[in-house]
Amino acid sequence: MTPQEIHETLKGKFGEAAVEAKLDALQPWIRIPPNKTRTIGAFLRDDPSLQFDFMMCLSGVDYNDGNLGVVYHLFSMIHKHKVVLRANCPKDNPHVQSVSEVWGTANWHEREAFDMFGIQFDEHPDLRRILCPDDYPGYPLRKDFKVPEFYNGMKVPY
Amino acid sequence: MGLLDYKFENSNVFITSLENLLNWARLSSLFQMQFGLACCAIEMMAASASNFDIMRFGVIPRATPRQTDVMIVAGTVTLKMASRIKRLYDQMAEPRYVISMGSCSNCGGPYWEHGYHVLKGVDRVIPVDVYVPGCPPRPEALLEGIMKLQEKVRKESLAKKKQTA
Amino acid sequence: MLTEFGKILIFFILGAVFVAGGLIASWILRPNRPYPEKLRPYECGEEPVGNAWVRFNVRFYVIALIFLIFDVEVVFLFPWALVYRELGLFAFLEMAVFLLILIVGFAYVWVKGDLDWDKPKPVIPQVNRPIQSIDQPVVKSEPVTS
Amino acid sequence: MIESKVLPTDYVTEPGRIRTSTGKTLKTDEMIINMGPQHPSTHGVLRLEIVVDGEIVVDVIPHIGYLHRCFEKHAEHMTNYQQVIPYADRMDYLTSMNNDWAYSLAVERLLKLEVPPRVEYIRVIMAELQRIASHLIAVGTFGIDMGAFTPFLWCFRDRERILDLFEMTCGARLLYNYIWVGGVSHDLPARFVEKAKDFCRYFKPNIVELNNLLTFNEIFIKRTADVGVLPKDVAINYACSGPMLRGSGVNWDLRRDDPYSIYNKFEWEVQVGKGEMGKVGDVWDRYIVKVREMEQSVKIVEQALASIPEGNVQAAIPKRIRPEHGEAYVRTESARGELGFYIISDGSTSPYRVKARSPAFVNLSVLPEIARGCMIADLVAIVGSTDIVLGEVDR
Repeated sequence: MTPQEIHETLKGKFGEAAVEAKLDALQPWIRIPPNKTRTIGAFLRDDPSLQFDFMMCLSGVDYNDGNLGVVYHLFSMIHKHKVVLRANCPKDNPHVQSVSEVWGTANWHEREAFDMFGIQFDEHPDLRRILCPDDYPGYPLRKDFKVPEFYNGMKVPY
Repeated sequence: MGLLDYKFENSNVFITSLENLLNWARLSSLFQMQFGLACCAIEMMAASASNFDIMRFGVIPRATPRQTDVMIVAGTVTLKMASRIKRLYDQMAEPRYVISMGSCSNCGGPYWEHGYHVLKGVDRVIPVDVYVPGCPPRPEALLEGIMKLQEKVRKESLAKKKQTA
Repeated sequence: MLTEFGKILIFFILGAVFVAGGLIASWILRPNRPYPEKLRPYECGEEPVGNAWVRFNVRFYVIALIFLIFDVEVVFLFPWALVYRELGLFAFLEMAVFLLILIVGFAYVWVKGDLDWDKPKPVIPQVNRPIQSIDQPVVKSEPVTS
Repeated sequence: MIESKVLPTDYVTEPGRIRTSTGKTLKTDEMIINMGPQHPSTHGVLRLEIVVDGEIVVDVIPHIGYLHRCFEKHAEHMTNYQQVIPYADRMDYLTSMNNDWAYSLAVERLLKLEVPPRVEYIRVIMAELQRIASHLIAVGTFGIDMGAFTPFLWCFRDRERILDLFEMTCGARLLYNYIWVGGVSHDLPARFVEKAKDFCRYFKPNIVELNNLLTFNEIFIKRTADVGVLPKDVAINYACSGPMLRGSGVNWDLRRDDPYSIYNKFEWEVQVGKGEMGKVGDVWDRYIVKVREMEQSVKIVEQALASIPEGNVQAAIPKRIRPEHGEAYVRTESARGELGFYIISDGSTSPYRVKARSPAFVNLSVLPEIARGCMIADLVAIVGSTDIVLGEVDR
């Protein structure tokens, strides 16, 4: 199914406002509300005509205009079609619903997005930092991140 | 028979000094701690494989720090790993040596500028004896590093170290 | 004049001296610089978790007891084997009865299951998904095997 | 069978009960063992916090991040798209050719750029040789995990031949910076094709020799069959890819099913685990898929060497690449699985955001699922078969 049809089915299911899309881009994407990602994800995975059972990639992005984004790249092993979803959330209170019940791989991807950007994933089984140490100051991949001068007594900058 | 009357052409095992004997024993059996961090670990594995055989120098990988003499820090030392390396170094038995292999552990390597999680050089955490340059250094460079360490061990003295000013 | 037991005594003394000498010599010669971090238990570079005084599973003690019984049995066999030729058939029957009793004990232990050790019990994961699977119709993945 | 718990569970004897890092308190006779950052069989600095009941693994909590080298932060600070390639090299240091190719492909997709045909052939040859070298390390170290030291020496002896080929073309043994955006850094040296053919002829009988030595060895089979079974739908739900997915019987290979470059010009088959020695998806299946993939890669290299065209090796690209505003996610089949790069460009010469979807990171996330209830020695086999490289897991 082309992204256009996927967008239609989503609009039919979740209503017009919830799902707006930019279809002329190199890889068209669909914006979804951050507090409904799990319901939309479960629908995308279990709907017989869509069956997005393979989550290729979940990446956090800092759009540097006051909000953070989570980009989902989904793929269906059966129908062999792809879709890109985006969920934006404000930078000061970034909350996105976790999709780790729908796709098992989202567990670690979300922990990494939390570790790098500080995006809180609600209902995530164990949201801990995955790459940086637990007591590392700040979220490194944010655009306004300042490298700490010292960490545990070790000088960080060269 | 006058055995001690300048009968030997050159010094041999009978009239060597205790220091030479001990140093020779130590430098020809430097047990290496078996752990690699990053790309340099692959070159260290290639060095211990059949083509560059590091075991000719008596460097045998041992799993626990209790039975090792030399710790080859092969790869990037990150801040999370630095405390572990310090602990591993502490748990090694004296006399112990450290070879810092690769520019990542020498000075942070390609991650020196933006590496917010990279320790810029392992010598900020543990004392290093030999630095092996390269990214990753060739197995021959690691072998030369080990030979440099062996020369250093050969010159060690058992007498009390003179307190440098 | 040295009796047989005198030789054994010298043997023990030499053994003790040899071992103690080795230990004391190395204790005198080797460098000894202990400090707290070095004496901490080694746990792959991590902070040691929990204490080592963990209560072991019961099967280790049961196996030790079983070993004790059959070890003592073997100890009785050795002198018997030495003098077996002089004693003839009587010794053979005597020992057969003794072994038979122990074999009954062994069978009891075997049947009760104290000898079979820890078997892995792999738990094959499953996905809770109404419809799925790539090219066959809806097929649940294999049931959990023991 | 002796029940492992003699006392009722809530009867607590010791004062302080130990808690795992995820907050679960242990039953009285369970212990936490750290297969920590420094461990011979964790293939790098991976820490596995294992909750153990006697010999049986009750739960595994992987801790990664000990080799987090801030690849994505570096990619954002580079002033030119080409400068990110040496960092992409060091991400998965066993398959640097595939990493460079994946990154260059993503940038070329953003630029909507076509590379000359000779470059496509060179890239396929280099990537397949790199896949053989990476699988040789995976098989060699897996042999050591199982206690067999000879396969390690044989595999590294063959791998040195491949490294000589790479050294001839790019001067480096391990991290090449050879595949650039828009082509390759420079053309193949004069006698490369002939030497590569020699290698293919030399390498084929070695795989048979390796099989006789390790693959059908009775002890090896007993250690790896029916261990760490990963069913098909769990593999898909956890987005495993590469030999991990194919070992579970899913006939899926990006080179054929999501085609990029010129793989459709060569005929080769995708190797799938069929459960010959035990259940489908066990450790032996993942191992045998890697070994058979090496044979297929040799076949591809031979066909590519036979029909490599002449031509220049650099597409006409400006010195400072400036793709227009947009984003692209491109995925390729690296030795460990689906390696994808999601690049957002804001029109300037340095990338705005580069997210590397690394296969080892995803394959490792399924480890707690498949390692529950196995013995500690089996856990070593399972970690060895997932074939993780920590540079790629931690990025």
